[in-house]
Amino acid sequence: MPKPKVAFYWCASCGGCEETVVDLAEDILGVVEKVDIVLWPVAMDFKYKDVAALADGALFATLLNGAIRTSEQEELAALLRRKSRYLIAYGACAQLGGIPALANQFSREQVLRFNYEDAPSVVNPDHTRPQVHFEEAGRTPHLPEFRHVVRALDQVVDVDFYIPGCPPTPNLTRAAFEALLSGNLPPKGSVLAPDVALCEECARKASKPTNVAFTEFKRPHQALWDSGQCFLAQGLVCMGPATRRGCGAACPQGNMPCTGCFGPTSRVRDQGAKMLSSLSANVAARDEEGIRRILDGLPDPVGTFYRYGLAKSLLRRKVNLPTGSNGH
Amino acid sequence: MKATRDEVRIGFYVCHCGHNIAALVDCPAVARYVGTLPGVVLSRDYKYMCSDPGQELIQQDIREHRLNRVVVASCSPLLHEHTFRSAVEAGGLNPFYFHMVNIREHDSWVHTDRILATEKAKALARAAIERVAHHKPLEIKKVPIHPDVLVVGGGIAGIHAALTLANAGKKVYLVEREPSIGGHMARFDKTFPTLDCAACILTPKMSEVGSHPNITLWTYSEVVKVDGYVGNYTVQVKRKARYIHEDLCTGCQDCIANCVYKEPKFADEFNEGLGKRKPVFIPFPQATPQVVLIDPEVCLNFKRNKNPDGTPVVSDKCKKTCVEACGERGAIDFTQKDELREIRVGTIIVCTGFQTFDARRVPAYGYGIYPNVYTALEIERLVNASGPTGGEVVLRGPKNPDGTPRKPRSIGIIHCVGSRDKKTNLWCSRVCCMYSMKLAHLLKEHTGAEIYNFYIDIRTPGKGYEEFYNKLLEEGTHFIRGRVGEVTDWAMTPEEEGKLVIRVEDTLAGVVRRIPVDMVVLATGLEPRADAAEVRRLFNMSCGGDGWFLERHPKLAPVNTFTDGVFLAGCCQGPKDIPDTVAQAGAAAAEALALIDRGYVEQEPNTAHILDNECSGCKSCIPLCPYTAILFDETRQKAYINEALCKGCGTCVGSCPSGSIVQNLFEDEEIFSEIRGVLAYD
Amino acid sequence: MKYAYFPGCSLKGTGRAYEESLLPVLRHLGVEVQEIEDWNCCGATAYMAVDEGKACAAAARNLALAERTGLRQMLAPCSACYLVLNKAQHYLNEYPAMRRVVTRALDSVGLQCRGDTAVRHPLDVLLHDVGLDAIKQKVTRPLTGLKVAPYYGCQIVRPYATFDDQANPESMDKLLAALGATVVRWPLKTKCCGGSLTGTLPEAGLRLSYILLKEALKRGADVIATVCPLCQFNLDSYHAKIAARWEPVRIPTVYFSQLMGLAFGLPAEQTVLHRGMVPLRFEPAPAAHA
Amino acid sequence: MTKEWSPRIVAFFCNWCTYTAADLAGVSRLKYAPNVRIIRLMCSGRVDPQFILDALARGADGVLIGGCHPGDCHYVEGNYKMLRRFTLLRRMLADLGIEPERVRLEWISAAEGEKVKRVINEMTEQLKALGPLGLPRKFAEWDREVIALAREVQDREAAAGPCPERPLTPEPQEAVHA
Repeated sequence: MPKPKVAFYWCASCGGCEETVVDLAEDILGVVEKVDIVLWPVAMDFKYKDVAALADGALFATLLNGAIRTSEQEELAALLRRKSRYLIAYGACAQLGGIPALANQFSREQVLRFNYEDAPSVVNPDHTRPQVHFEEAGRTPHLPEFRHVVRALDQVVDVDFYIPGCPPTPNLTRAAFEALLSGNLPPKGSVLAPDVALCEECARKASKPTNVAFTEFKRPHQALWDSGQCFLAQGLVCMGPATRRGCGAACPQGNMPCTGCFGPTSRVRDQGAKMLSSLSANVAARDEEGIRRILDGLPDPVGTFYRYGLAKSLLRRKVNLPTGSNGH
Repeated sequence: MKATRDEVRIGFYVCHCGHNIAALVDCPAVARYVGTLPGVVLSRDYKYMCSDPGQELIQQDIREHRLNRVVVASCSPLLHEHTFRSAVEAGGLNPFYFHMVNIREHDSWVHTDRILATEKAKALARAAIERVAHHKPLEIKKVPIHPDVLVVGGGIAGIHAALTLANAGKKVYLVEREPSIGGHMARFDKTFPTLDCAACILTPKMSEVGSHPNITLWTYSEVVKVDGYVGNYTVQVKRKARYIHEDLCTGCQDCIANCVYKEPKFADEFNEGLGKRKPVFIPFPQATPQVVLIDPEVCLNFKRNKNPDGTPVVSDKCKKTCVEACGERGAIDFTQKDELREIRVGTIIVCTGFQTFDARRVPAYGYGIYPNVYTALEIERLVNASGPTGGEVVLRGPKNPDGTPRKPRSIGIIHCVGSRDKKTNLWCSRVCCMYSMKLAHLLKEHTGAEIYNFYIDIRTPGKGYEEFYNKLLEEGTHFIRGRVGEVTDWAMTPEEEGKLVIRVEDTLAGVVRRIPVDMVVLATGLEPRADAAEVRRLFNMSCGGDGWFLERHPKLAPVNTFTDGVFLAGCCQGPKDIPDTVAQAGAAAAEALALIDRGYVEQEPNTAHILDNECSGCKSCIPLCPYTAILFDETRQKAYINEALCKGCGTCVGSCPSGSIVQNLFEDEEIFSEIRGVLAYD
Repeated sequence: MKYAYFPGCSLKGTGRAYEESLLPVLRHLGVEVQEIEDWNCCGATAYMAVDEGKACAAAARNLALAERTGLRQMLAPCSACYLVLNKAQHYLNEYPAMRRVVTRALDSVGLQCRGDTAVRHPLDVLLHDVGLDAIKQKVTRPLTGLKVAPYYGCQIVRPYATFDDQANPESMDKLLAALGATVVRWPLKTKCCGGSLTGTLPEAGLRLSYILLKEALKRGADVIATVCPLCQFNLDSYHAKIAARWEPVRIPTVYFSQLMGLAFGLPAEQTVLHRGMVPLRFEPAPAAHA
Repeated sequence: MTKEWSPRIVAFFCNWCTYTAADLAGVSRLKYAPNVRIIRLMCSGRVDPQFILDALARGADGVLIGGCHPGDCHYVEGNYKMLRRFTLLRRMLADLGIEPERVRLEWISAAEGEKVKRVINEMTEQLKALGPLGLPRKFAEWDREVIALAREVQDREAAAGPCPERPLTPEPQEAVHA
């Protein structure tokens, strides 16, 4: 029986999810024994036609990481979907839109103007911009379309499973492979991680009081944080209560609060709204003025509560931005 | 597992409610529309769903069409949800596989456009159809009722309620803030319309309360905290220090006789300050319990300054002749402190009464400026044989040449003082016309003076009231119809010299009149007590715009409140006379007895529970519960809810960051589906 | 505190004594006033009855001028002006139709009126902003022995008596007591003095003045203290006619500010007692202790 | 949309106060705009911000939450919790481009039927001035760019024939990774 073919691909990605596959260290050998990695752009050369040449469903599984921002990424996602038996959204960007999706707070024009004109390091007096089609010397090179909206993978193609994390931890990847190879998989659309919040495996849980009442909120740079006490008890926002566990509370161990990269549990439709609800309900003040003063400690609610999940939030995007149809 | 779409067999009924709904909502169209929705196997419109045939129709359909869900679109669930649930149960289906749609109070009665109202009805119905598919079978929870009852307030309402319950064999705690029970009624001389003496009909009931084995009487005490829920209230009562041991004092009043103060010197609250009392005193002769108390504000054995926490400081400077007089009974104890007592009861009856309108708030009538302007309550004390003047109605100010106090030869009684007035209280206080006429009769009897009653409308709504009014007319009382403008001592003519002139527009005669009188009586109205807001929050009650405690339904549930197990009686719910107060007291007692005898109360099974294997133990929900129903299990490192304490508000469910708490009947899925439904605009 | 000062016609005419005595008293107490530039007649109660729109526009013009000074508080000593300015501002805020009429009128002269200035009465300012203690300190010649009947008139207590009770005002009583005078209890303190009837229907108007004067004397008052130029005029200048028709009831009527000047020991040209038809002859002795 | 647009408001009313006040408005036959559709919850504290976002995402132009006056909550403090959530949610919605008037919190006691009418009429007028939020339509517009591409790819392949061997696109240059 020939070894099942596996593909890794990356779209709007920072490369972290590629890194984490390598972090499997020697376990990667165990993986390589059982599967045949046929596509891994960061590690191996590849051509479109090689992928296109594959028969539909020839790939046993594709782990696709990174959000979808350009037309080429959409094409590859669609192609790999057709070629793979299991298409897996690997990492927060593919699952929820990730950090790139924070750009959904800005229009395409704002993004392009900043990057190609207003950024301090840019000198572009005649406002040149990358063109999708360009005629020159008989040749018409073209670039992928830069979409107005950043999307998660399942907003473009049908996805079988999700592996959360920014990046997913090695043991999560290993468990995913074992599940795929052994065939005992949860129902389609499941997230391959425990369905309980992070606090369950966080060492600081014991120090969180049962009567937390926030009198103020501070941000990481504003104080030296006790390395044993629950961050929320110290008045620092930690997304742990609203985020899946599975990472072994890596950030809290590194004395940094959880920022919510594993996404919500299956019972929650909007991770940001849920954390907002839980956090604000426990604010100490009862009068409007007092409440406002305490909440001033959260200057950027969207960035705090939707750091990874804006694309998959119920509103998906800042609603009054110009839409794709009228082009600008 | 949630019932998937195909297993759900929904029966939908839209009610015409006669014309109430059908007048604006096209019921057949709604029925047709809902008939097309997935899961709906039966969709009817019917004239009166809440009628017996309507309910039988449901039961029949359940059996015939094997329905496992029922939705009725008619009036407010607060009105008939219970009726239809019972019908569904009678049809053999779990009553919670039912959901109700309000298309009357929230649709046909409040809108005018037929098309839009019908469209709204369709959407609301669709919301219910989508919601009911997610409903789960639930069981009504039965909560045992503690048989003891707390009655708050010892006026005639509290007394009657306590006696009714005690005579039914229930154990009653009667808590009264004043040193004695009796309330306002104990201060009245006679009562209208029969003119029987207030003390004669009240004192026997008071002593019956004082000696009843089933009644624990705590006077000079206040409720400070109420916890728990219907059937299981824990109440903390603060017993203020009397500096007298109640069980040792026999009421002989030797201590009063031997007090260092030979003569009573201090204003006596019971007589509205007209009489005087000593630092050690008994409020009034028939006080129950027959026990004295010491006022630390004026007793020489106490310092004038207070401890930081407000409690009096014993100076021990007095010869304490009172202690000597008490002798071996040793009832006096200056070291007594306020004490907190805790009791467990199943039901509570609140009858905290009213306060009279402060006449100073209408300076035009001169109360507090002219000495011979009295309030009605002051007159009740003056004409009372046990009052400060032994029933003699005399004028303040200059005496007769022979030194005897002057008697009034003409008296003006002004109705509606503070009532029916935009600047003060808008409502009619219901009793002032009757007690003004009673006082007119008594004053005539005591002084033979000419009596003038100034009224806007004479209101005699009770039994024998109109006859009493005719009796007053026959006695020659002058009734002048007009809102009195002013009481002044400015005399325009010689016969007005030295008198109080009442200026009024006599609307029947059509002329402004000046009527000089010796004495003016202000029939002040009734208003909620100054601390009504704190008291009602103790018992989780709300109040109407006017400040009176709010009953569950003005017509159909006048003694119930929105909190199960807490009942109202008497004037705390609105101005009323003694017959209505006693009737309400009886009704409240009956409501309490009904709960106690049934032994349990049904609680809506909408409590919340935490999904055990999904809770991360993040403790975010624990501080949210005002009933401390959410606890943290240290061993399993997870939170759990004590469903006996949970009241089903759902606040923790809305906040749980990992969605691990579920509220029966209001699950997230059910509400999301309802949102989807109401936003269906075809 | 600084106030935009609106004197009104009377304080420059028959009621001159009111302004002549009030301004030095206010200065003496450290209260700054700035007379409004180019103020116009407020229309008093008469004009309101003739044409409400024009009257309101005339009054609103003064409000607009006051707003232009940037001072949030406006001082209107004369009772009629106090009533009309408050009423105009009340109409502006309550009735959009009136607001439109006034706005159009003021636009034509380049003015606009927000209608949010606080129109204050001197009694209100003296009691609540200056305070009785500060006034007591300034009393060098207490009016001991002087029995005064406080007369408020009808316009400052109704309907805009925000600073005192409508039926039984006591702010002037307290002020006079602070000056050392004995305040006579007098139930007619807010009854009508006859107003303009003394000119139009003397039979009715004079009788009302007579009633006030008679009762004041009967109560043992030496002088009536008033706040309104029209009341002062009515009570002070018809003694001959009243004596002819009823009986002589000679008692002086002065402005409360004149008594304040007296108690503060201000010079005669600042208490202008000579302006009264029935002059007040009272020399308060300097207080024993300074 | 054949009919002229009129604001769609989803209301979450607490059972004890605002829902009862709405019943009272009905019993008193007060007339008000039909734009609100009421969902009954036991307490305003049960209103999960997810409900508000979901309602907006499904086409509501405004969301109205009704609770008991502070101090009157049947469950003692539920309304305070809602006030806290509402204060932060409104800020976040403003950052996401949703005008504050679209989500409103009102304290309405069981005796204030009149206030239910006033608030609903007032909110309807405000939203009429603001215009529709219409998120479903916006979502569809945003996604048009993806659907357009999918169709373009299918057409190209259909034109290229069934043989899977044919390369996906004309000789592409080296794909530039974003």
